[in-house]
Amino acid sequence: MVPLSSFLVVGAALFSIGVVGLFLNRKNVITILMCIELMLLAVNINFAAFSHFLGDIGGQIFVFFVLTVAASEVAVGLAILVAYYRQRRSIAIEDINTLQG
Amino acid sequence: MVLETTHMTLNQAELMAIPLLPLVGALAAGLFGWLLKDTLSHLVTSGTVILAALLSIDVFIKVLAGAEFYGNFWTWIASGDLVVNIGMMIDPLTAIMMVTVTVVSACVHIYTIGYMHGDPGYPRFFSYISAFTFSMLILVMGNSFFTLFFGWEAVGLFSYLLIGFWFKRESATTAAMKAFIVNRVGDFGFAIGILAVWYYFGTVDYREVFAAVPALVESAATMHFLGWEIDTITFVCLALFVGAMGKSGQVPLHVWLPDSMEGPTPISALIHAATMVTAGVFMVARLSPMFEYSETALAVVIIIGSITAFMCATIGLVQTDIKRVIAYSTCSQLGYMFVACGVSAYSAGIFHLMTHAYFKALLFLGAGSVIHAVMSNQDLRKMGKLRKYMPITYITMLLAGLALSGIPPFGGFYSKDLIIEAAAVRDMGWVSDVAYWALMSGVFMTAFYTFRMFLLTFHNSDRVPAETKAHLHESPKVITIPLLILAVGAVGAGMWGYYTLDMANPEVMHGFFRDALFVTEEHNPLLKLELLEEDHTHSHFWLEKGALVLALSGIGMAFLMYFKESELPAKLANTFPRLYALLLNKWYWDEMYDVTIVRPVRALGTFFWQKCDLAVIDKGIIHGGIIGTVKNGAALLKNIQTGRVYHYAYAMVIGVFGLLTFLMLNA
Amino acid sequence: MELYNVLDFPILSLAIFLPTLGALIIWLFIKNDNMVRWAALLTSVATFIVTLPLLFSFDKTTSHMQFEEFHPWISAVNINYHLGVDGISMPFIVLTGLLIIICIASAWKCIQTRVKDYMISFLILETTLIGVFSALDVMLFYFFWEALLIPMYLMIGVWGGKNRVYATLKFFLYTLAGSVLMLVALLAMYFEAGHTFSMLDLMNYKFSFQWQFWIFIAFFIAFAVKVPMWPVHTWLPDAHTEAPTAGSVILAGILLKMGAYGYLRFSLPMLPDASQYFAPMMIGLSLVAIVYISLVAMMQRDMKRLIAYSSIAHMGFVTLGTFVFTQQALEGAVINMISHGFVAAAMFLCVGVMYDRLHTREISDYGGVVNVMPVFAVIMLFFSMANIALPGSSAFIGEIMVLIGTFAADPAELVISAKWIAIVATISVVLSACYTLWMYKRVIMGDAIKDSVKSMSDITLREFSLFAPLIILTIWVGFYPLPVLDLLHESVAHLVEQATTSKIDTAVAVIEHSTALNAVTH
Amino acid sequence: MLETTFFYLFGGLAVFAALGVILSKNTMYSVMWLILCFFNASGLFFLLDAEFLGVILVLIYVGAVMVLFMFVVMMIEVNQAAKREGWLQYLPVGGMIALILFIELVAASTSGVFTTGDMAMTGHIGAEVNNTVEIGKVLYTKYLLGFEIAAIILLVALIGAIVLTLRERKDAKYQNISKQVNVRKEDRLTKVSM
Amino acid sequence: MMTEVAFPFPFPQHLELILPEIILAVMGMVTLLMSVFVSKSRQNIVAWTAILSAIAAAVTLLSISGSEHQYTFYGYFLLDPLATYAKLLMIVATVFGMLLSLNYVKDLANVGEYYTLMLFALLGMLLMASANNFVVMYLGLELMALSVYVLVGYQRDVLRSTEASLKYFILGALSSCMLLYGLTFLYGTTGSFFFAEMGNIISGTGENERLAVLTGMLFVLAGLAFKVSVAPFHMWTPDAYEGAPTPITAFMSVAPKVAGLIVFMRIVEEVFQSLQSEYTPILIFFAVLSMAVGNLAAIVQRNIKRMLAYSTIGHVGFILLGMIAGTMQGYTSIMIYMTIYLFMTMGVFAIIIMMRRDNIQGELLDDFAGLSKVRPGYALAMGLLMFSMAGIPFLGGFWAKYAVFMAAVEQGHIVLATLGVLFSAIGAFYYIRIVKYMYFDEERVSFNFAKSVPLQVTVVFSTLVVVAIGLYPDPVMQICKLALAGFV
Repeated sequence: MVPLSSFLVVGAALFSIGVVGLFLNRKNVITILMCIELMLLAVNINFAAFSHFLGDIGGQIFVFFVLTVAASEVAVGLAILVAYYRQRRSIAIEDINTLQG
Repeated sequence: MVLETTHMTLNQAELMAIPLLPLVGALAAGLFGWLLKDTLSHLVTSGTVILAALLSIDVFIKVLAGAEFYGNFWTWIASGDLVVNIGMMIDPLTAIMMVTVTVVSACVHIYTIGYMHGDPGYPRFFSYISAFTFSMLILVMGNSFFTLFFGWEAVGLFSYLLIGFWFKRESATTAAMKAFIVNRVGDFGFAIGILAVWYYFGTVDYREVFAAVPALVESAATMHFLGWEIDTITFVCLALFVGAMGKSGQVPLHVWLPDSMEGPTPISALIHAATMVTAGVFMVARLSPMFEYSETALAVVIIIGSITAFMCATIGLVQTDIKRVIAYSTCSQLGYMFVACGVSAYSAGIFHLMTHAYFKALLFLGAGSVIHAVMSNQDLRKMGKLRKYMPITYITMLLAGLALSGIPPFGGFYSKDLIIEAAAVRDMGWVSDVAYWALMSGVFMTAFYTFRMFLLTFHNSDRVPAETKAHLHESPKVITIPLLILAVGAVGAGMWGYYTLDMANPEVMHGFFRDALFVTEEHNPLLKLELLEEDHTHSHFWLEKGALVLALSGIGMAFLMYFKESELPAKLANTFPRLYALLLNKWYWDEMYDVTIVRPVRALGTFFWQKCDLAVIDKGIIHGGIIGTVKNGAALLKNIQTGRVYHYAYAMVIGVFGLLTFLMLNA
Repeated sequence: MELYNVLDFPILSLAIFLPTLGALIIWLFIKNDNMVRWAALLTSVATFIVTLPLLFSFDKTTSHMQFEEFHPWISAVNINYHLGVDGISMPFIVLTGLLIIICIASAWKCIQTRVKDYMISFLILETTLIGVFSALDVMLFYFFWEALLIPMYLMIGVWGGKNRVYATLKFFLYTLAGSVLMLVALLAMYFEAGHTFSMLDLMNYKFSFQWQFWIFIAFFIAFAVKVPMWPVHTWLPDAHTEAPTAGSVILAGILLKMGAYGYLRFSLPMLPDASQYFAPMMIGLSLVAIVYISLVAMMQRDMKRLIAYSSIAHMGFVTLGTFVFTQQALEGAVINMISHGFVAAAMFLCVGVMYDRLHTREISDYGGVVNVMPVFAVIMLFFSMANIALPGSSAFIGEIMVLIGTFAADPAELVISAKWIAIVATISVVLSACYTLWMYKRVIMGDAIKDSVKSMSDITLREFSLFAPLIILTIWVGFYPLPVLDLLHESVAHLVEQATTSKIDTAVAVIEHSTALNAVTH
Repeated sequence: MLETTFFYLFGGLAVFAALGVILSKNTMYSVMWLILCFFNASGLFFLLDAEFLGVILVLIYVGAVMVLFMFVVMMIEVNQAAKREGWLQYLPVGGMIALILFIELVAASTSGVFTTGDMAMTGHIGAEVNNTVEIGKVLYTKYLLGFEIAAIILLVALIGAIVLTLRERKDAKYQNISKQVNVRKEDRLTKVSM
Repeated sequence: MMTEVAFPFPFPQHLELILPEIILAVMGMVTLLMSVFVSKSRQNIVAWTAILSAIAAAVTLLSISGSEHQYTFYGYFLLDPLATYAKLLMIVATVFGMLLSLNYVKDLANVGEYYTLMLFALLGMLLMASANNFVVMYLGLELMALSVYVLVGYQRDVLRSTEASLKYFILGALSSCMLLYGLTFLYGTTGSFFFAEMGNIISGTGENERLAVLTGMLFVLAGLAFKVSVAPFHMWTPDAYEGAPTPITAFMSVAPKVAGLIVFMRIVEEVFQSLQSEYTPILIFFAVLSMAVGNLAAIVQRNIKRMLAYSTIGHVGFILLGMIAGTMQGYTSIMIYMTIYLFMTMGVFAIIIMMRRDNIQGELLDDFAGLSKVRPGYALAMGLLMFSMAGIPFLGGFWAKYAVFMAAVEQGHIVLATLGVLFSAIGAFYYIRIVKYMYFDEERVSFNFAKSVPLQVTVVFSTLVVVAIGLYPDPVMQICKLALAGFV
């Protein structure tokens, strides 16, 4: 039997990797989005694990909503990215700096 | 309006009219001078002052007959225990001062009509001198320290205005300012004195204060000052005396008086010879019930007085400005008066004050007449042989000079002699010795510089510039008549005072002054003098006639050196060049003040302003410290906001990370 | 709640809001500049007339607040619209009424741009000023106290001199930074004293020493900036220098008094023990103001700056009088404030008169003004002498009373003997003469050499009429201050009693005293 | 035991794939690694008896979301040359922070209640329960409001994506509905008087 | 607390409670359709429909509101006075936002959908206000967030608009992750999504659960802090504010803040009630940092939208003082603050939107130079609003600050309040600097004011309200007190 904490550690690892990704990544926005997806995945794993071990279906429902929202987010996010790319012709993070100060 | 009466009272309305008449005149001339024009202005002011003089004489006569007055007219300040009334106290001391002030003032008013003729500020001048007369009368007639202070400051104000009357002259305005500020230094002490008086006596009324003095002395109250423990009464007296020093031009606060000669000559006569500068002496005499209880204070008065008497006399020896000579003489004579007060011969001091007022005013007015004749030139080196042009001036000046030198039977003789003798017999150790010798040498020098000035003006060689020559003439009647009136005073005041008024009465408190002056039995030098004179076992020639001998030799010396043009003065100056320079430069007092006070104070002001206020507080703390921190913080935050989205994410992550670590460590 | 209001009429409210009403009418209905001027003048005169019954119906026999009004305002936090005056505050209301008239009249010619805005600012300013002096609810007080910044900020900034932006920002931020701490202190007091903002309740509440200590510091900062006291005074010379004439007049005439009034109204009665504890510091700073600032004033080259510094020095007398806790000194302090309202205001008006002609404030640009403006020279002389506190001027009464009260203060309360404090303060008689007369000499005296000076014309009747009331009042208070003193006696006596009655019992006091000291030293 | 093995397989692969996502040079590779990661996560869901979630994770994420990612990556020319520069610059700090964060998260994940409590070891949703049925039962009842909101969120995403990216091309022919609806006969028919 | 529903569940009761939301949802879709069918030149009809729908929602809301807590949708939807009041604020903010948009966006592509998205954003916020559980709260939050991301980037042909949107989106997604990650721990410990229930369980937990609960709390607070622009999660704010279309900047500086703060309040008060000693230091850190960042960084800004963004951060810092107090007075002060802030912000942005010259948005501070000579009325309004923002009395802003400081002082946070007032004094600098530009400086460029009736109405109305509240804040304070009744 795999204990709850094991799942949580996997979640923590994915979340931390997402964070490292944010730090390491200075390439493009898409990679950052993917890091965020990783973190969301960690969240989902945690929810599912808790749901399982608590015996409460609510956690799974929440995962369901998170998935929905995440999908919507990606749709909107990529749309924004495309709109931005049309203006700037680049999605390199270094180039996103018109607004600063 | 509570009226407290003693003996025979005087008419209150009459008393109030005396100061108010000149005030009315002053206001009329001052506010409506443009309307009244010159003639009406001088008529209204002179008229009111003459009226005041007549009333004063009337009051004086009544006082002689034993009348006195004491009363409060209205309450000025009242707060808690502090009650300050405005009122009058008329006694012989006041009366003699009133007469002196109003009579000299009246003469000066008349004289001014001629002297200031055609001056653009004619009504203004009359307004000022009338207002000054008012102030001086308040000063002498008041019944409390506050009225004294009020008059004190008011005469200072009009002195300032009159010195700076010719405001276009840089030197006049500077002198006016100097006079005011140096006086304020004195007032600093005066004010402290008033504070102390109220604190220790709970009242500022003369009578109540005087009544409380013995109790305070008995309680042996002391106060600490920079580690010294001094008698309270000494402290009070010394503080008040600082005020007197300022007003009466005593060393080291004498520097303003010679400079004040920048003012028109009539005011030099009125303010800087006869009246205002004697206020200090008046004050000490008035406060004799306090000074008498402090040996220290009296000693200080003597020392200051004798130093002034000597030092200013020496300076007077070499001055070339006719008015400055007289001015230094005034300082010196004021020193005599202070010494008189210091040796507890208050009556002698007041006596000398009175005689001095007449002959010194006369001397100034005479000098003014001369200056008027030689077209506003005051330099003795550009005068000479003026006798034939202006005989009346010549005669009156001669009389005044003799009076000043102390030649009998002219005014100065009686009073000055009395002072010297009093100083001689009052035994205060080295203090009275120093005073005596200072006064004695002063007598010689007084006679010398007076006649030096006189001879250089009227005799000697003719050094008048050609262009003024044509203008030389005797002054008009409005000028000469006051001279003559004052000449009567200069000649007769001494005898009048000595014989008629019995001002030299050793039993001071039973003589003319009654209880206006207070002398303790053991102090009273006049009493001692009388005892000494009754004692015929010793010769008192030197004591009695020494001063006269010195005066005569001084005059003789002056004749020797200045009657005819001679090389002697120049030789003397060349023989003692340092001494000559010292005297010519007035003992370098101005220079010393410049170095020790004026410059440091200015430097300090600049330092406080530029360094403390601007550099440290504004630039350092406000701009550098607070605004700088804010600006740096703002710049830092602006720099952190790089526009790079990953930096923003870092901030979030690091924020969460930091707080999580904080929580974990805490948990 | 018993309200003591003999008139049975909300006269204070009327005085507060009449100017605002006038401002509204001017804003909405009046277009023509000249009409605006007249309307503003009319409003200010009307307001002044409204304040007069305060003076004449004042009950001098009580220290109780008078002409009280009470309405719940913000019941959610127990803030009430509570007005009332006693002998200490009432004179300032009347003085405000008078000075505003003078300010408005003084701006008749020299303000030609945005006349409407100017007049509206001034009228709003009057509302806030009267409000400050009549508020009996501390939040109401604070409300007016802070609101005042807005018109003043605009006044200096819009109609000021060359460096006006710097000056007005400095003024605004300095005073704001100072007074926000007061807000915290007021809130803290509110909760400590049982949810009340009533001044009278707070005066009666027995704050512990610890409380008093910190609240005093907060109040001190707020009021010290306003007074201003060294070392937070540097905004004032700049503000004065750059402000338009009327701005300087009101700044010197009324605004500075607010700080000192704060000490009288808040620090002394509410925090008597802390006031006693801090008295040496306050006295020390007052002496610094008197001596140091006078020296600084002496070296100024700009007339307004010089008078500004002289104002600080004179306010030193006020704070000195406040913190020696004697009847005479406190009355002297109030008289000094009133007198300074006449004299400093008039001095700034004098500079304004000259500035209107030559458009420079540099002393060196003048010289010999008396030759072309004799009447003006006399007026300026008069006020210069009043500035020196010559007897016969109102300033003399104030200063001598402060000095007398200081000299007589109880030495046990102070670190050094009160006598020496008084003696140091007395140096002012010399220093004030130095800077005032030196300026007078350089500006007024001498020959008119400069062509610019020669072109100056003497003051007009309008300008003269600005000075006339101030001259009369200065002389009147100088010679016959009793009516004013009578107003003060009861209130000041009550204040002295409040300030010298400890709110803590001694045993506790000693312990708290030392703990507070420890808290401070560590 | 089998479960444990699968857990380590799925968990390990998921973490490994996640590392691949952040470390691979090519963005497209990252996308691929992410897909792998999702598959393994799906496996973990199955281990947790959340079959429905496991299925929709693959369906939605792999099937839709990641395809969208790929689409965008391919559409946008990601500059591969410049992307690596200075990537180590933030490694020390970032790595350290992430490491400590990981330790802290593990500490929280393995703390008290999650390791010692009765819920720590045993799952409570038995394998016999049909996960999809269970979800269905509550999704349209208790969680109806959330479900409705989720629907609107999807609508907003739809609108958002369209308004941000839809461009009318000049050369394309569009149907202008409002024009069609508002058309008046004068627009279409012109009477020509002969 | 929650309505326990037996299986099979009956159809939801009391649906009228959610009527405003239903109206908005339906009208959102209606406007979506309208925008297709209405010709481009008359898209204002869509806008007015949207505005009327929002007003209709408000009216409906008022008609169903009551002083008690009412539930529907199986207890997942709560309508209490606080929610009602917050919703009213958000609706008012949205209506203002739409009014400001009328002229501003009329030339953009897809104007109709703009209003649809605003309605949906409003819907999301209303749901947040009514959320008594994390499910609805999260979904409402995301609905709002997604709509706002799109709205920020609505000027898709303008680089900075899309850039702002992109940044906001990336960071918003990150913050959502954090929030969710924290939520997992809370869920794991409590097994519930209901605030009150979670709070009860947490208050019963001991050392064993402490670490998990604290970690969860921190991540949840961080996620929420992002939404209300609390430092150090504030960095998106200036960029997003500057880049967004100005009406959206106005809208998002108020409405989402209200929503975020309501949620923040509910979570802090209900979920973390027993953890006050743990979260207070965190909130103090947030508050002090926000006040510092907001008030300092604003000083060096040249762009007024950016400056106002920092100012928002500063204001949120002040608001957190009320949160830290954690008392009735504290929460009331937050509502008071937000009410007053709403009007100040709308007035200011209305003026900024008008500051147009030759179609260039006048956003730089320099553009305000000499405004008082050209447009004295607007300058006066702007000046009053700026003084209000600075917290100077007789203007509303003073009472806003007063309320939060009072709350802080009541709880003994005197040092914090002192810091607050000092920062507010520093902050006053940049507000009054605008006044300086308008009143003291000479006009540099000629203005071409884009006046329109809705803008003018907004300016006048906002300014009047701010002045009125400044003079007589009692009604607002009383209403806010009522709104909070039964909350603590």
